Amino acid sequence: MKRSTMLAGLLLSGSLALTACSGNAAGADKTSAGPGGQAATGGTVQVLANAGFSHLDPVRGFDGGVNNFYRLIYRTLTTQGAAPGADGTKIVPDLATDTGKPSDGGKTWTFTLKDGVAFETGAPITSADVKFAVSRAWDPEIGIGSPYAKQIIAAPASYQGPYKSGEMPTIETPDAKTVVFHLKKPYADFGSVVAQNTFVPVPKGTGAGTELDSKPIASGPYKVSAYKPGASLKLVRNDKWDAKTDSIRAAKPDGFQWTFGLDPATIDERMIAGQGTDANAIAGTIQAASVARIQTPQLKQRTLSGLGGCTTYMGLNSTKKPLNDVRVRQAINFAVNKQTVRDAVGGSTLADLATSIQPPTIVGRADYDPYPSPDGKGDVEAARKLLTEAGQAGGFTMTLDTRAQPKMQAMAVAIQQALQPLKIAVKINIIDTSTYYEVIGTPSQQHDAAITGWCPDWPSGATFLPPLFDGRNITAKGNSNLSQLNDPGVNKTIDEIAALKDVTAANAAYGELDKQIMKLAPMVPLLYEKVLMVVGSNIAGAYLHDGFSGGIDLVSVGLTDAGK
Amino acid sequence: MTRYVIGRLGGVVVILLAVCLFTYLIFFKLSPDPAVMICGKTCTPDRIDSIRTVLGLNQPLLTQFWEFLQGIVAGRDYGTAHCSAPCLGYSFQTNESVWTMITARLPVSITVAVGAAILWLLAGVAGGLISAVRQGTWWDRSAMALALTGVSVPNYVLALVLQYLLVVKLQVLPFPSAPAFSDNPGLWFESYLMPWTVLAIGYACLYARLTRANVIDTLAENFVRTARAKGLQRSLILRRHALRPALTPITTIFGMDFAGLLGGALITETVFGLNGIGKLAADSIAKNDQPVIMAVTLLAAFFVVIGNVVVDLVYTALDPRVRITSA
Amino acid sequence: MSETLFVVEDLTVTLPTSRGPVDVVKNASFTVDRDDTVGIVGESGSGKSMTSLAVLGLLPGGGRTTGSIRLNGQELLGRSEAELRSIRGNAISMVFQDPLSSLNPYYTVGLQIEEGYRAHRGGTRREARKVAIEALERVQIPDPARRIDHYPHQFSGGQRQRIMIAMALCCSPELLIADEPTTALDVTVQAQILALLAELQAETGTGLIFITHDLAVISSIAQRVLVMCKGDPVEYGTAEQIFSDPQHEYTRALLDAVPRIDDLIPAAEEVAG
Amino acid sequence: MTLLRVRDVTKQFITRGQGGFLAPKAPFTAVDRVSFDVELGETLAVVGESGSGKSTTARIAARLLDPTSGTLEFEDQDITRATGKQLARFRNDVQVVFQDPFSSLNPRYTVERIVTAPLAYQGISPKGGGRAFSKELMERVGLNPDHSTRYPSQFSGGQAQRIGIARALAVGPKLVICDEAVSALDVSIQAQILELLVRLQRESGFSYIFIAHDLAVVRQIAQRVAVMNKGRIVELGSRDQVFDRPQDEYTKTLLAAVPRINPEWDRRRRLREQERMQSR
Amino acid sequence: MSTTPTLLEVEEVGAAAGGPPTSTQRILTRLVHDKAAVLCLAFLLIVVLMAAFAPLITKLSGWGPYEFDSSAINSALGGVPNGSLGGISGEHWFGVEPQNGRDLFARIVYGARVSITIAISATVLTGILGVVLGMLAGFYRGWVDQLISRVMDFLMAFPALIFMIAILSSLPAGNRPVLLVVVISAFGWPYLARVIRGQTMTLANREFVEAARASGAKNLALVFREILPNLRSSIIVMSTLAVPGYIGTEAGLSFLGVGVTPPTASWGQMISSSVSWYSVDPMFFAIPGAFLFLTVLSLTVLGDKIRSVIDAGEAA
Repeated sequence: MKRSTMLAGLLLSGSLALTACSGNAAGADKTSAGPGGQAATGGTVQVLANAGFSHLDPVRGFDGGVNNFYRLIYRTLTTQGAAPGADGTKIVPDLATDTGKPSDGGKTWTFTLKDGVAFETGAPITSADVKFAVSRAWDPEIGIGSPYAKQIIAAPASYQGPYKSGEMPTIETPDAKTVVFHLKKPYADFGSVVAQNTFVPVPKGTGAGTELDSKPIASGPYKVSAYKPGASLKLVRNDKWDAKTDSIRAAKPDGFQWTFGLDPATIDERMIAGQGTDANAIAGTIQAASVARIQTPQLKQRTLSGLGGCTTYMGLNSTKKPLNDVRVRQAINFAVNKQTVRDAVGGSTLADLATSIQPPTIVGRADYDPYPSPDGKGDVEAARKLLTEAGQAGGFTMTLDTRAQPKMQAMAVAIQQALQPLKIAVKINIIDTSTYYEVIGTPSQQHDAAITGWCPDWPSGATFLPPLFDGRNITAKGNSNLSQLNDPGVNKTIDEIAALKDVTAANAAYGELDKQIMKLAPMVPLLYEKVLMVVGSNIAGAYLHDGFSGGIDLVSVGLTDAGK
Repeated sequence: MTRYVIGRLGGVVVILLAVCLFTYLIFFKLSPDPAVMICGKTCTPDRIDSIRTVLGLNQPLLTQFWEFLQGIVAGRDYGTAHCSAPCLGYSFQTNESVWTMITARLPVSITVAVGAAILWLLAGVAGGLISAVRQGTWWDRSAMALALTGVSVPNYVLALVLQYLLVVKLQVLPFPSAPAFSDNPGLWFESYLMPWTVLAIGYACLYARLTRANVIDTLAENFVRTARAKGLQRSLILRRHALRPALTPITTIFGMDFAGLLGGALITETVFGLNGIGKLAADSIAKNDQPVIMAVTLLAAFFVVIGNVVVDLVYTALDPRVRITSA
Repeated sequence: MSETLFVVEDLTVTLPTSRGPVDVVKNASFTVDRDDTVGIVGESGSGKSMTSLAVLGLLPGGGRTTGSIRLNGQELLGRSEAELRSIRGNAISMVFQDPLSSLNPYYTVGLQIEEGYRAHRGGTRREARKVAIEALERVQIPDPARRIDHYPHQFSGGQRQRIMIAMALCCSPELLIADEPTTALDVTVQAQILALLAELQAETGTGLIFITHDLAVISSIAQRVLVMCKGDPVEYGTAEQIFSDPQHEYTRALLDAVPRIDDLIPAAEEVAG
Repeated sequence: MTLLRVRDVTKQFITRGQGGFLAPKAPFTAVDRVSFDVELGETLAVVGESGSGKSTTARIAARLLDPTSGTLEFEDQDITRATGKQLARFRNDVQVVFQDPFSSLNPRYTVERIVTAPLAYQGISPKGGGRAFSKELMERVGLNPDHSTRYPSQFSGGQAQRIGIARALAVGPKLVICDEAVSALDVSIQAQILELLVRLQRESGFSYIFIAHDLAVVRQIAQRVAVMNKGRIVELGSRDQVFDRPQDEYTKTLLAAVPRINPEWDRRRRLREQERMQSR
Repeated sequence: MSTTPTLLEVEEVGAAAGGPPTSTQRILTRLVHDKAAVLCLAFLLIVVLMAAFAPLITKLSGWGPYEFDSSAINSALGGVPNGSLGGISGEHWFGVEPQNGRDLFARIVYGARVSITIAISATVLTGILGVVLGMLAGFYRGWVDQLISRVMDFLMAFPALIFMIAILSSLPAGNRPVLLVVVISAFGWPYLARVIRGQTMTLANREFVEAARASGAKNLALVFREILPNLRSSIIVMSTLAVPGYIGTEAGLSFLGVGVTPPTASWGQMISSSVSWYSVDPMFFAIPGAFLFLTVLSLTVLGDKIRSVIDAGEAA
């Protein structure tokens, strides 16, 4: 469960922000062929980035920025595929021989480790290491990453991780190769859960404190040879990694070199110029300003584009007057000019207009537009009618929370402008990036509306609709139900879908739930943002991976000419 | 003299303590609960409590402050981990030792500051001197007009203009980065050239004006008349009798400016993406990383305050009148 | 009685001001003989200091000088800067009014004496230092070998003026111009400096131009006196003539105004009344 | 009648080196147990060389500085530590004329404002309005009354000193303290100002404390003379006593050092001058 | 002594030694005769008029500062303005802002309002703080001086920029312009106060202050009635030079993203948003950049000229 964009620079918008989503987005539509080609073995791929990695410790790091990168140095029991399109989100065995054997009605899952897998130290990876690694998720100081293990695997209530509470009693390791998980309740898709970062093996007994954040112990094809947080990171080959045990990672280059802290505009300039080692470089999504500059045939060839898999929306706080009136919320839905909102983030190349809650990458999503307007430019008349009905023809003032980040502010201004004809005066309340979610996630502090985004961790409504609209999930802090919608009908449907055994049926049901919720208009879906990247001319094997919010699949990318 | 130095250093400690306390109070008053921030996305009240305990946030503010100070002097313990002196804590964002973060970035800031300082001293003093000697000439007037212009350009505007012209359009310079000198001296120089220039121009113009004014004032001094009456060469009069008195006050200003820069040239480093203290400051502010903000603020204040003392000492050495009275 | 050393004829000094050029000295003429002291006296703004500066070509920016200034019959006006430089501090030296501001606070008095000597006589620093110590000794600075390394502010006002004199005399000039050398000093110190000047002059035979506003001082030191008023040289003659039989009304008024310490004569008021 | 009685007044200054609170303190005694009286209508001169403490004494007498010890009595009232009304009354009775005519006049104010300032500060409204009052005062000190709206910088040194004197007269003082009031002036102007001071005293009957370093000037104006050296009064007596029969060694040295116009020449000139006057 | 000849009175009746102290009138007269100063004054006049009559001007130009014009930009190309030179046309005189098509001319005009108001307010506040505190420190000396000076040391030791950003970014947005003024002034006054303190010390030693004291003036009267008028020149000079400084600071803070909040326009904020566009749409950068630069330059030149006029006046 992740919000779309975390920590973007206060000073300049982070170009990697969009990729900072996790989730297995399926069926991305427009992944362009781009610089596919065949990657040669050798060379160093350069990565130009604005923001540094949050954590190298796998149990801490949990965002699109690190998830993709972790696959270079870490392995998990299972992992996503390495291919464009839907194949990329398919779960395949990695350290384990298969995607897990359920028993006990899906409450117990058994995994067997492959032979010949080892840490960079040369020590073989054992089931004990996996158990140790997973149990670290319970440590309150360390286990701040993926929450799934903790949510799904059974554990004593008092358990606080291996460093404080010793061995975890609920994970069994009958032998060095086998690891058995006992779940709180049956979980059909546990094979996907063990692809989470929490399941990266850590040598038993290591990794206390912040040890792994600076010196990770690699199990993947590369290991960290030099790391200056916020400045640079260098990966070299891990010679203890055996390609024979790994069918996913092509691992063609000899190494990777990250440069962090670059100004997004500078990154774009360098990528477009593509001089020197920048020919071997990849980077994040380009800035809106650079879109116009990559229209030449040469640059188009080096361009990759696809959906990010998230929905950017404006939550409407249904507890505040007059937003507690559904007609007012609907009116706002009609009135918002999504075109100008899209222009604010960089126009049609960088985003599609959103009509429903779930983005197109979600399986079972219904494509519909409950509040249509010509070209998405807003239907002021329809809105005015609804407002008149609601007795708000004279307009009102509402406060819109947004982050102290240019793009988010620009979107807020666009909404402000769009609502002006309805005499709705939007007061833009800018909140510091680092505290934004804290504020809007605290019902007592949030205002009338807030702009934010949501990315699914699963390519289904299960990780999208319930967290956002289940009225029983409203918490005093860390709330994600921004509209504070607590509708009995919606709650009931959520429970009904959760009871469904059939995944396909459930997905379809979520599509219907989407419509049911949007009738209540608790939010205004704004955009489905897209990824647009330029890679260096010597880059080969680059494609956007749907599992990593449209980031370039790092384990597949390489250089055309390794000697350059 | 020793007494004087001790007295001054005492003042330094007092000021730094005040800066420290003020920063501490402000940020704990204004900022969101750091425990919540560390706790992250999947947070429970229990976790917040345990983080608060580890960080000592459950203690009274002044106790926390005292521990912070202790950490700097003697090191301190965070939960199980020990942080040895000088301990400025750990980043809330990256868990890195703040001290390490600072030492890693200081060289960049120092390189930027030193290079710029050399540039502006040379350009400023030379320009001002020539203007003073040729007072009223075409050279003087255009140099001073230029200096006014230079003082008026906001440095980020200049930075962007330069970057646009030299890097994007003409492509005579690479995009600024912070390569190590030992790796590639040529690239090192080219990379830093723009930051140096941008940073130096404002100061250079200021110093040119100052130098000119001071030299002109000094040339009107009675002792310069005496020197002329003694039949000294004009160059000797200029070099010995005019320059030293004219430049001594500039030393003071220079010391302060330079010390101010050692704490990071925030805008220049940010615009050029140089990973120095200034950028660290900007980044940590953006992320509300309190320990880092504290440390950067303290560091910058430290440089300024120490710079102040050093300047006074240097001044004492340069100006015999002060030297004797304080002895 | 003694030979003519220095002649100023029809000296006119013009300074540029915001209101156009102004003649601050108009047609001044006087002569200094060897061993002779000429006093130039006048109130503030009378042009007496400008006269002395004009002699050495030290006028502030843009000042023009016409007339004739001759040292040993050699014309000084119109000389090149380099030629003038070789005369300044060498054949003609100056002592200024405010010794504190006239000495560079950043250098030891030794260096400031030495540099003048070396500019004209060359030689090593060591030699120059010896000369400087001797010069300090001559002006009766106690412990000159140690004091030579002190800075101007470490001396008293009177000592500073002695240092200025030592500096002026280190190249044995033929003519010394002392511009209000005792004005900033206390009366007892003034007496000492005047005595020193007289003593040194007797020793070296240097011609002296003594500029002051104090008629009493002039009376005790000068053989000849030039009285100036607003740039005009109103009266020129021997000291005795100026003081006992002043011709010009201004001189007479000036002499009348001077307060007398010795109440030998009743105040003018009583006489008049 | 004794107007001002100064008894055993001592003033120490604490000089501090650099280094904040750790710096060594060094007390310096500027005035050392000084006592004197000023009678109504007389002129007491205080002479001494620079650093003798004469100006500090003047400032203490004017209550511009507080003495470290000792007492001041004005008209038999102890005003050493007077404040409020008592001090205001004292200020009304005692005025000061300073050395530097320009420095002592606020360059931002017109003459009118300057000379009426003492009244304004004491909350008295000038008789007949500020303009008329200031014109009258200016006339009294020999200034063109039409210039009352001019600024100090538009006057010459002597004129400016007259403004300073006019200001002192504004409140009708009983004692005027002249601190080197003529030292900065050319000799001719000096004579005029001295003349003015004498005339004003004759007209208004106030007393002067006349601080000066120039013994010749003192001889012109003082009835009694106090000679100060290193913070102490070394000799105090009538003018002729001090000048003609000095007792103290220092006084003798001082007197001896004063340059004199050759007396013989001067005598001849005077005779000629007298002849000229008579022949007229 | 009554026989003093008239000759000696020459000085007394002669022409005045100097003119009256430098008056505003005189400063203006001098400036009007200086070509560069006139140019600067003219430019500043335009900017001030722009700021004052912003609503009127934008009514004439047809576009408000917040109005979007989607037709002026190309959504498919990331929102670049249509047409060359950033979309300069009869419709949009200075072109439009990328991504939303807001009229740059209107935003420049309104931005002038913000920049100038903030800079002048900050100057006034700094001026009051700096002058009052500086005078008190310089006049009273002793513990008052110690206290004020230590606070000044403390504030000047602070890395002001870092701290300003930190404070501004942690404070709730609230009334940003007021906040900016307060924060800028809080760190700005010591620099003025230091100068004022020094001059007050010198002035306090001048005899006219003693004369006023001897005339019965109380301390506060001495400070505000005797000393303050004499600080006028310094205050004028420092203020004229402070305004461009504060315009720069405000722009800098807005550039760093902690200045005025959207949709309010300020020049710094405009430059900030143009950063990523400078190679595609240089006009978006060049126009606010030029206005900022020229305004700062004009004020600096003017301040410099005023200083030299006053210096010349004081010297005379």
